[in-house]
Amino acid sequence: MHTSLKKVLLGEQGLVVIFVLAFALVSLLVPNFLTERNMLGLLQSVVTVGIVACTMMFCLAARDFDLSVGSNVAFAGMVAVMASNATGSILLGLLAALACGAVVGAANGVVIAKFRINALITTLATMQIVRGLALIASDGRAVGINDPNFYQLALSKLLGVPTPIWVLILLFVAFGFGLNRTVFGKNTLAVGGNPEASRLAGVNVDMTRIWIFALQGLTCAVAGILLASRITSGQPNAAVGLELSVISACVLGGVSLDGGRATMSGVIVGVLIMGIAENVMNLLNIPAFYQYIVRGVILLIAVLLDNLRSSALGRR
Amino acid sequence: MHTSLKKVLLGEQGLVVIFVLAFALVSLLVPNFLTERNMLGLLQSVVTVGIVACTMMFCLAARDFDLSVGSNVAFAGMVAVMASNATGSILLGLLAALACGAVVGAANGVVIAKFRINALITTLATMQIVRGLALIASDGRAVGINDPNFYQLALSKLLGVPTPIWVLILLFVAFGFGLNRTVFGKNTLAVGGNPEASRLAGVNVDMTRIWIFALQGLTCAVAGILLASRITSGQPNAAVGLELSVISACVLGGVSLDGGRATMSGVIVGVLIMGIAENVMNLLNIPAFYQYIVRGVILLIAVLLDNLRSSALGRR
Amino acid sequence: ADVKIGFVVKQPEEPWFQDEWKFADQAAKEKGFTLVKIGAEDGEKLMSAIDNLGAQGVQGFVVCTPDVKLGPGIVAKAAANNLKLMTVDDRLVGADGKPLEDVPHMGISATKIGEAVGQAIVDEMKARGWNADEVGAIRVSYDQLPTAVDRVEGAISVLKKNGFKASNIFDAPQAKTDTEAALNAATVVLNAHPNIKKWVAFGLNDEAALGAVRASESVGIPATNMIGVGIGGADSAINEFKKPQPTGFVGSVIISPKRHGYETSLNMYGWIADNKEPEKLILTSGSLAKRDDYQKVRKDLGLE
Amino acid sequence: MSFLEFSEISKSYPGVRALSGVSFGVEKGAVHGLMGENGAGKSTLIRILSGDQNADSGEIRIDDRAQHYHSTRDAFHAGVIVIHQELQLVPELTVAENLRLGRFPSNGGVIQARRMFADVGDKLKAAGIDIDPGRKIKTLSIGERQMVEIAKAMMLDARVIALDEPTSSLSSRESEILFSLIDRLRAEGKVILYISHRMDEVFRLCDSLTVLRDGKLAAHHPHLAGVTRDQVVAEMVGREISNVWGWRGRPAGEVRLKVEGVAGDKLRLPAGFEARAGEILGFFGLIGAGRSELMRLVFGADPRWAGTVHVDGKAVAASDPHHAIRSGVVLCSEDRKYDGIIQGRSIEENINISSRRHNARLGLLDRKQEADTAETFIRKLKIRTPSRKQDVVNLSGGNQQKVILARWLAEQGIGTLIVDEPTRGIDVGAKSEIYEILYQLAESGMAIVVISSELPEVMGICDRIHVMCEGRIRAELTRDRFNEREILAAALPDKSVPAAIAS
Ligand SMILES: Nc1ncnc2c1ncn2[C@@H]1O[C@H](COP(=O)(O)OP(=O)(O)OP(=O)(O)O)[C@@H](O)[C@H]1O
Ligand SMILES: Nc1ncnc2c1ncn2[C@@H]1O[C@H](COP(=O)(O)OP(=O)(O)OP(=O)(O)O)[C@@H](O)[C@H]1O
Ligand SMILES: O[C@@H]1[C@@H](O)[C@@H](O)CO[C@H]1O
Ligand SMILES: [Mg+2]
Ligand SMILES: [Mg+2]
Repeated sequence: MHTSLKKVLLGEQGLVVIFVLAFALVSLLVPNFLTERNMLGLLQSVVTVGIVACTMMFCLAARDFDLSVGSNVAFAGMVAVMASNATGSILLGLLAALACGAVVGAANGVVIAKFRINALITTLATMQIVRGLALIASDGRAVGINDPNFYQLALSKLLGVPTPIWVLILLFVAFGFGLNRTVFGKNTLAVGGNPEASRLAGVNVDMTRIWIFALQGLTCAVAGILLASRITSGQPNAAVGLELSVISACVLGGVSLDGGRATMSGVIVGVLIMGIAENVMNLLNIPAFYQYIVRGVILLIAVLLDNLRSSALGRR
Repeated sequence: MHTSLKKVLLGEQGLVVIFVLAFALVSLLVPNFLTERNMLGLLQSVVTVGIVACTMMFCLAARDFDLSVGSNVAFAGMVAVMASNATGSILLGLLAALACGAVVGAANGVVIAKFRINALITTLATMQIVRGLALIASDGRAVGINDPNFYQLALSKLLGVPTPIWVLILLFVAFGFGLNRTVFGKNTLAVGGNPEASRLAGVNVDMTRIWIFALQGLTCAVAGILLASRITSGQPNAAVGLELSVISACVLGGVSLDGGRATMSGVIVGVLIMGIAENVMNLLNIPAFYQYIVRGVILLIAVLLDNLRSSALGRR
Repeated sequence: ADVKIGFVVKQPEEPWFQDEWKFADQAAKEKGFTLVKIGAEDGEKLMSAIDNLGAQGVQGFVVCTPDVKLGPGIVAKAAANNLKLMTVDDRLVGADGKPLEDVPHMGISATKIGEAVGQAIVDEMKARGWNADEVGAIRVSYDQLPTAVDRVEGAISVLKKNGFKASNIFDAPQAKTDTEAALNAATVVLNAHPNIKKWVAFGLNDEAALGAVRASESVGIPATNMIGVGIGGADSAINEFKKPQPTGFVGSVIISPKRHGYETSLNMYGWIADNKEPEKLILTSGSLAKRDDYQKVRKDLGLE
Repeated sequence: MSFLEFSEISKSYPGVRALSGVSFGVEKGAVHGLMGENGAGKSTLIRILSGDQNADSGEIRIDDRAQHYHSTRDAFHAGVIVIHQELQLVPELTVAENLRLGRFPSNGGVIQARRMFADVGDKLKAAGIDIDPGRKIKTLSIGERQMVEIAKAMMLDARVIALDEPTSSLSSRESEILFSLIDRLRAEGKVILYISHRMDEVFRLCDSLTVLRDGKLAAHHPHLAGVTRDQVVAEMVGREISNVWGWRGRPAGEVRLKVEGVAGDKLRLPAGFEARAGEILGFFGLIGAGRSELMRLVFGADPRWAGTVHVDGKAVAASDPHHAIRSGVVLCSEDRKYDGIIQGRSIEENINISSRRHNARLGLLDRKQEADTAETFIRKLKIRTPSRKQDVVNLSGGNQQKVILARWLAEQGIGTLIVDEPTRGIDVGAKSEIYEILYQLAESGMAIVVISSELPEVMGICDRIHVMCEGRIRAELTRDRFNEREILAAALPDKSVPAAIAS
């Protein structure tokens, strides 16, 4: 009994187990937390971070970095709204947004992989450029949506669960599968784990990286579209600072910044921890300034627990 | 002649040479740029970023990361003002601020080095916690300075040059010397180059990292004090987002995020490029939204040029 | 049943909103309802905040939205959660840009505040006997924020009406909304025009005007040649008035967080508890506070 | 025209002419040796063959077709497999995934995992390599990793196989497995290029031999019949080396290093030993015998659970290597890439990193002294480099090894020097210089502990040998009782000595 408990706690899925325990505790202690309404609200609040984290996981696993995601989400949202308004067709608007997102992502990838410019600088640059484009396109003001059907993307429900949450779940499954079961996923881990060895083994390192960034752009676009629908407008100032939340969620979920290590379950836990923290702080009505401190402390405790766990395991 | 030009361009100091050429160009083309007033203004505008970059360079060179610098600058500024007001002694205020800054930095260092928590997460956590403390201490309000002599820190001049610029120059020299000529500097580079090898070579890796973070905290305090003096109050919301500017300046200056590579001259150039870009954009009256784009493009061009240079050199 | 009211603001760190919350708390204590305070910096956080309020069993909420275009979304979200909705400070607009008149609102138009700033500057110029032609104006701008644009444009319209030449108005775009950024941006403008000796400055808030005043000091422009007027009137401005020597920061247009915080939550309470629907539109006004009268102005606004 | 032809291959790096006009050919079904001093250009030639680097000029022909590679993929498609000198594995992936990297069996992009593991497992078994294909590389020892590298060559259908110092981290038992595999490949008619600094292996395996010197072809032997070892040594280093070992006797003095009952994570049984002033103590064993683990515990590189270590009578703290170094014991580790060289820093910095604490004053570097130290060792150990400022990663493998050794040889005021596989990848000429330095240090009163998997080396230079097996010290022999059979018998886990090794 004792040893098997230990085994569960210290195993690969230990972070998940810790999370489940913490979740149970919070459910017991915080009033209004474990209600269907609050759970759905909670999940909706992590849709943007969660969707973008799927591909950020790949990005970090390949030892790369993407700071432009926030701008790209805002930009894609703007494009979706403006193109829908201009063409009168929501479908065209969505396609335009997806295309723009992917192009921005691929551009990042090409510059990083082919011109060998540092990913931090490149994506910092596109972060600025894309935000500038979003601001210029809209003259700095939010753009309203003409066709109210657009709102249905976020409002519609399936089996009582809003569409964005289904999209999130779908992407979690798809990218989880992609990471572990596909050539692309393994190549990603290999490129991050040892770029030199991957190159010598004939992995097309450049193309792998370009694809990762292109996918990153695509998920940003998906997130941007859902966000625009949710906030019923395209906002050039949306999602500022998103990059830090997403990267933190990934790192919290055990993705290594040194590349080569990532699990989807970890990232999901990371995303949920951050979402739950915000949710619970508001449920408990913690004053704004103290929220900063609580947020910081939770981050620390979460990684500390995970570290204790894995050093008890002697992994380090 | 031709080959010696090539040598200069491609040498260790190539980035500096490129910078000098670009500077000359800007001086010729942009009216009002090369005036004494504008130069002093320009330098003053990079004081905060420049000071913090000195130690961020060490941090990155040791393969670490500090996101808490912005909060720490604000916090130290608050402490300086509040402690000066409370004790009636500016000197005590400054000492309190320096102590607080160093303690925050050292705390980062201890958590990262001893508990082996990822630097990104740790400093993201302290970034929140320290900002929270600054907000709580002041109830979110700007705190005025009682003793007008405090303003003199930023306003006083020596040989026509304001004190903050002298402080900046002093720190540039000191940390440049520290990096290349001291055991501490070399240990920093070694730890970044290969932490395990450095440990086996008898470098006290943990202490080196702790010291780096403590110094980082100290320079944040210096920057915070000068900033408070410059804006004649302690502001809990000051220096938000500083971390990204500082890290970009360093990376632009050739500091490697993979550790082990850094030069002070590079960092100085990085800091100046960013300052000049802002300065020139405002001199040329470029509209705010386009500034985003220009900023991004300049970043890209700067690293691209440097990459071309060093790949022409066959270094890569 | 117990009354529970939400109060959501866009920038919880700003003193202005801290004050709104403080006065809302005062109302809560008087009437014995529970106040739930949430900060929501962008549209996504705001939507989550409303869900969160719903989950907590709140009956209605007051909001200062991060963006007025979020209007239809907020209305829909509030309805979905069965919450009564009032807005404060900034008024919601629909997709067509027209105000959503069904949502009760208390606020002040950004353009009006800007005009008050412009008027204050013009008055001070007259008092000092300045000739508009030899004066430069620094427009400390943060065009990313629509409210900020409206405010500075309001000020500029008054300046122009009083004989200011458009060519004497210079843009100083700040990269962030803090004093340091305004200071750096304004410094460039001052240094680019060393021949202009007298300056006026304005921006989105007190910090912006203060940055410009600090810039003038750092390049050696005496306080007598500088006129900066801010918006807000919280501690940053008061600190400035408390300085032993007058600075170029001449005044600040104070808007009253007391009315905005206290009255809105009181109205919401009335709506929930007594089913007394609040007025659709209440506009408050800004009052100029200067070095010699700021205490009085604040007292008049119920702030001391 | 031979099956594999190099013609007029030249390659330069800034400041270094790595290859100039090298031409030779290799026949099908032959194992061709490639020898030369450290930095002679062997690995460079192999890198060009693998498509990893482009030659400045010259041409490679396979089966009379000129090869133009743009990437390692092209070379692979031309049937070339290269096992590089430095391990090229991805630590977080499994053995099977590493062996299939770049060519996963897949169905529309989805990896056929079961098929892959079964397939790799079968092939490993057939090759006599006993490693579970599902283990992650990071859980394997260096020796096991090297075997995985070698298995790459067996997995794929290649026409040309090049192995760059494949045995440098193998002990005799694994080497034998490798040799039998190579014999099999030869029989299948492959072309095999074999780089090694071990003369025995080359003469045991190769049919023909090329010697490089300073990037130029120094000798080409189409047949090895009649070629002597001394002759090859002379072709390599340009002089005769009469006796590589050059052992000379010395009196042993006081006990300087005393280790009692140490145990840790990876070495659970307590172990102890002593080393005396003036003594060279050897540790021999098979891969995984626990020698490195024992020394890492002594040095505090891994946490010690139990036991004590005394240097010159003073106890050494268990927590961190810098305590050990200050007490007077240093360890030169075995894995130069992982915990040896400091990437991105110069030779000079790599050499001085530890010893600089003696020269620095108030934390300031003594730059002249550091330059002197670097220059001295570059000269003494014949480190091939254009300058002491050269980034250490630009050195050839053997020269990197010399740099790390220099780091520890530069130490002063040290009582005990522990060197783990000190001559791994080092050429014969430099080897004898290194041995000479070790003798001199011993004569100056130091205690020296040498871990080596090369039996001739331990027997050649040590005064006393401990043999380890499965984490235990199994035997101790003094020089007068050195006996190959006895040492091997003690090193092998089961008592029976396989014929291949006992021969
Ligand atoms: N990337 C590089 N940059 C600069 N010089 C290099 C680079 N790679 C190799 N060299 C130099 O080329 C020469 C040949 O190196 P190579 O690795 O081929 O030697 P080697 O014969 O394999 O030696 P060893 O036996 O030590 O492995 C060396 O002098 C080395 O320093
Ligand atoms: N990361 C690891 N986790 C668990 N066990 C390991 C790890 N690395 C090595 N070992 C074990 O430690 C032992 C020694 O491994 P290694 O092959 O490094 O030794 P060696 O240096 O070749 O030989 P010796 O230990 O005799 O020096 C082996 O039993 C190996 O399985
Ligand atoms: O953002 C502003 C705030 O700063 C305060 O001035 C009130 O109005 C809001 O619109
Ligand atoms: Mg080699
Ligand atoms: Mg070993």
